[in-house]
Amino acid sequence: MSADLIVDPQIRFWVFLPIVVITFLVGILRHYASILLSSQKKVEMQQLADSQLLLRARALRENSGYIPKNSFLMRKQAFNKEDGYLMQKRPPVTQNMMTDPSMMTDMLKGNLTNVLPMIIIGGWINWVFSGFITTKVPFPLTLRFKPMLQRGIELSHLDASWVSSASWYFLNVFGLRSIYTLVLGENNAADQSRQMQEQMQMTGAASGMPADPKVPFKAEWEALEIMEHQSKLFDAEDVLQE
Amino acid sequence: MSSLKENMEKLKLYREHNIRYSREITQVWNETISSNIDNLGKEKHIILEQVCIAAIDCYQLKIAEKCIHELYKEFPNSSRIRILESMYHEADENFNRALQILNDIVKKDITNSAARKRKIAICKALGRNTEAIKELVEYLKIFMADVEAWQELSELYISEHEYSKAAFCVEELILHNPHNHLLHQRYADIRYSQGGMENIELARTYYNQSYKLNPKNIRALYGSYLTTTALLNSQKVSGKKKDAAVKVVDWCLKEIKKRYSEVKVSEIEESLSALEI
Amino acid sequence: MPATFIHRSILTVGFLSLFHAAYSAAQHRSYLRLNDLDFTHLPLDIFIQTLISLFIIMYGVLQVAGDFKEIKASADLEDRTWETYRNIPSFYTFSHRGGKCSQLASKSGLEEIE
Amino acid sequence: MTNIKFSERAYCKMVLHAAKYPHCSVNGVLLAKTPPLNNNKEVEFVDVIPLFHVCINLTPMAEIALMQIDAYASKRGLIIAGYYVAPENIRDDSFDRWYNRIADKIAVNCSSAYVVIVNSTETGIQNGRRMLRVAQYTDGSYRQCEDLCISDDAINICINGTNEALYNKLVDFDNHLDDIGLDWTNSSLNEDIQASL
Repeated sequence: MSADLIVDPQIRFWVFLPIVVITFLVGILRHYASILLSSQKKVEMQQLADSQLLLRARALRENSGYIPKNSFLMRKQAFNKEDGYLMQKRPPVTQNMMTDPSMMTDMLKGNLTNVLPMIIIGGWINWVFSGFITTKVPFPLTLRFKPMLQRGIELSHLDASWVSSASWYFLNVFGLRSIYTLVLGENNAADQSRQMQEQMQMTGAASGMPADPKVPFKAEWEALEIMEHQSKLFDAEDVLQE
Repeated sequence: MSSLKENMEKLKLYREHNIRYSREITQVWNETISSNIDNLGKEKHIILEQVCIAAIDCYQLKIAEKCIHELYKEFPNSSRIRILESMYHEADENFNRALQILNDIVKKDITNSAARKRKIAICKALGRNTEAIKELVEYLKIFMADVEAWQELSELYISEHEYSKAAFCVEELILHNPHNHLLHQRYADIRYSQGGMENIELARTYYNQSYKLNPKNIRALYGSYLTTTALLNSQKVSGKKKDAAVKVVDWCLKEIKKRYSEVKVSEIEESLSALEI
Repeated sequence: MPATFIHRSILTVGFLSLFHAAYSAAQHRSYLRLNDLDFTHLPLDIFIQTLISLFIIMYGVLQVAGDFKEIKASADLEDRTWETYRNIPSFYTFSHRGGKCSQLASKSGLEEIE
Repeated sequence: MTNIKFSERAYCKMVLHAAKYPHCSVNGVLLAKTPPLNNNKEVEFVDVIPLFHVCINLTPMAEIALMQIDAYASKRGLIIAGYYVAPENIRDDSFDRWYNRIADKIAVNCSSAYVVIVNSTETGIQNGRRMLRVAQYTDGSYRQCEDLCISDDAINICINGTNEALYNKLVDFDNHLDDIGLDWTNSSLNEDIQASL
């Protein structure tokens, strides 16, 4: 061990801890800023219907064993026939980002809350706390980790397990995420009074829907098409007598 | 007089178990909650909503008005509270006003499913069940995965004696929730009500499924008994199958009797003898 | 079963004992280092203490953590009845026997029978 | 015209059943003394058995219930002679709409089955009204009966019963099927009613 490098205890108070505190507080601030700026996403009717349709198709595919065969075939027909639910023709959805002003503002807001603080705070920390060794990871590391852990310090003979101040900041940015969920609650942005503000509940995951439903529809259609009905019900006679 | 905390616990229990104990809820409100609205903490809004619905249900419109007022103070633009307001008018038989509010909400946000559901409920309240069914079918064309709506539609069909359509709805529910013994039992009930040997066979399978999922479900046990006896009485059953069926019937009866002997209600127990043929 | 005070204290004792064992182990290591001895194995008493405290903690956690959930998927549904399952607040209607129209209907429909 | 009499027990249990589940359709059967045929001028319903409130239009559990009730009734010299229903929506109170297979079956057993519509609104109970409409069901058509005989005691018990939440004591067949420890013959409630006479 070449660990006879003694770090000035002042660094702990003036560099190590301040970086932790700053990143944490900035994270909290960013959370509230994003709540303030976020706009209610309008869900298109068609999109909602599509996502619900997919949910239903998936339920049919997964649990078809629990309904009688005729009922399954009837449903399969309804989904997969020539003009069935999954084969409907609809005008292609072209969502041009540049023409839709709401998309633009959304993007701007995303940048404003995520990327911008990262750059500004990162730059500022680099400027104020540059060149310090802050801590050491308690295990040996290979030289390849040097650029990751020792950003801002160009010493080729320094052991790779030492962490520089700039790298410590980045470690914090990524490592504090679980602390945020602990402090701000699960699913961060949503708390109870907010739910009240909105409507009862949105059934189905409409938000994660791609703009063009054709691809998942096609996949679902194929999956249903090759499906065989296989009953998962217990056999009537022997169920009761064990 | 019980403490506020106990009462909040009670309301929470009602909420979690989803029971329509409207009279009890309003009683709790009168006892403690009404004078402690600001001490409810985090649960305040949800309790106010719960009490509001219960009060509307009991036709205690004064309480409902107060709750809506409190909620409006904090969320002046919430569609969820607008819906509460429409329910208030509904209970007051002011259906036009209620419909107007709901139409407004839908116009503003066409994806608002809660408002659409309320409109269907109004149809039902007016006694126009066929119209409600039609609306509900339209609704389900868009919100295909809405389990509540399928459930409601099945009940409406049953009340109109359209069993095969009701069965379709319950099948849909089973697809979304295949491990629920209640649904399997309901499906069997519907098939049995439909009549016909084929349906009774089907009902039998589903009663057994339901019993398998939850051996505590006495209805499923009775159902197995009933369907198997029906099977026995039909002419088309071959000898071998018949023997098996006799065995099942005996087993069911034994099991039912065992259950009853565990709870010891003599008067009912003696009536059980009617089941033996 | 609710976690009682006794179970909590068992858990605490277990943790304290485990920490004590860990501390003893560290002490042992530093003692070896100071005397320039090679590390071969932990002393038996520390080893036993670690094991015992592990079991105590396991017992305590099991008691404090609360009831187990059934492994079957349908277990939660077993105690549900139609009573609660069919109860859908979004489809409540209020024109029932407790509502307002009851007053109107009873006036028109029933007085003639009396 | 037939004169129809309801005993206190029968009337109270019917009304309490309707009051226990104000938002559901509920149904049940009426038990009468055995020879209602000899004397066509008078029928007395001495007891009722509350059946369902969850879903009244499904038959399997009704069949089970009727089998057991039949055994219970015949032991006591009673016969299932009528069917009552309290509709969910107070406006639907026509007899045709609440036609039910149970009523049909009763008609097979007993030449003249009665169908009772209970419209027991809460305010109605408080005002002490009688809230029944009775019809005789013969050959697929209904004849409304006007001659009802209900004692004042019965009405008073109902008023007190709704005030004291007596309906929580009432057990119908659905409750019984949810928990078979509950007694659908309601013997303890019967005693309560008897005691308050």
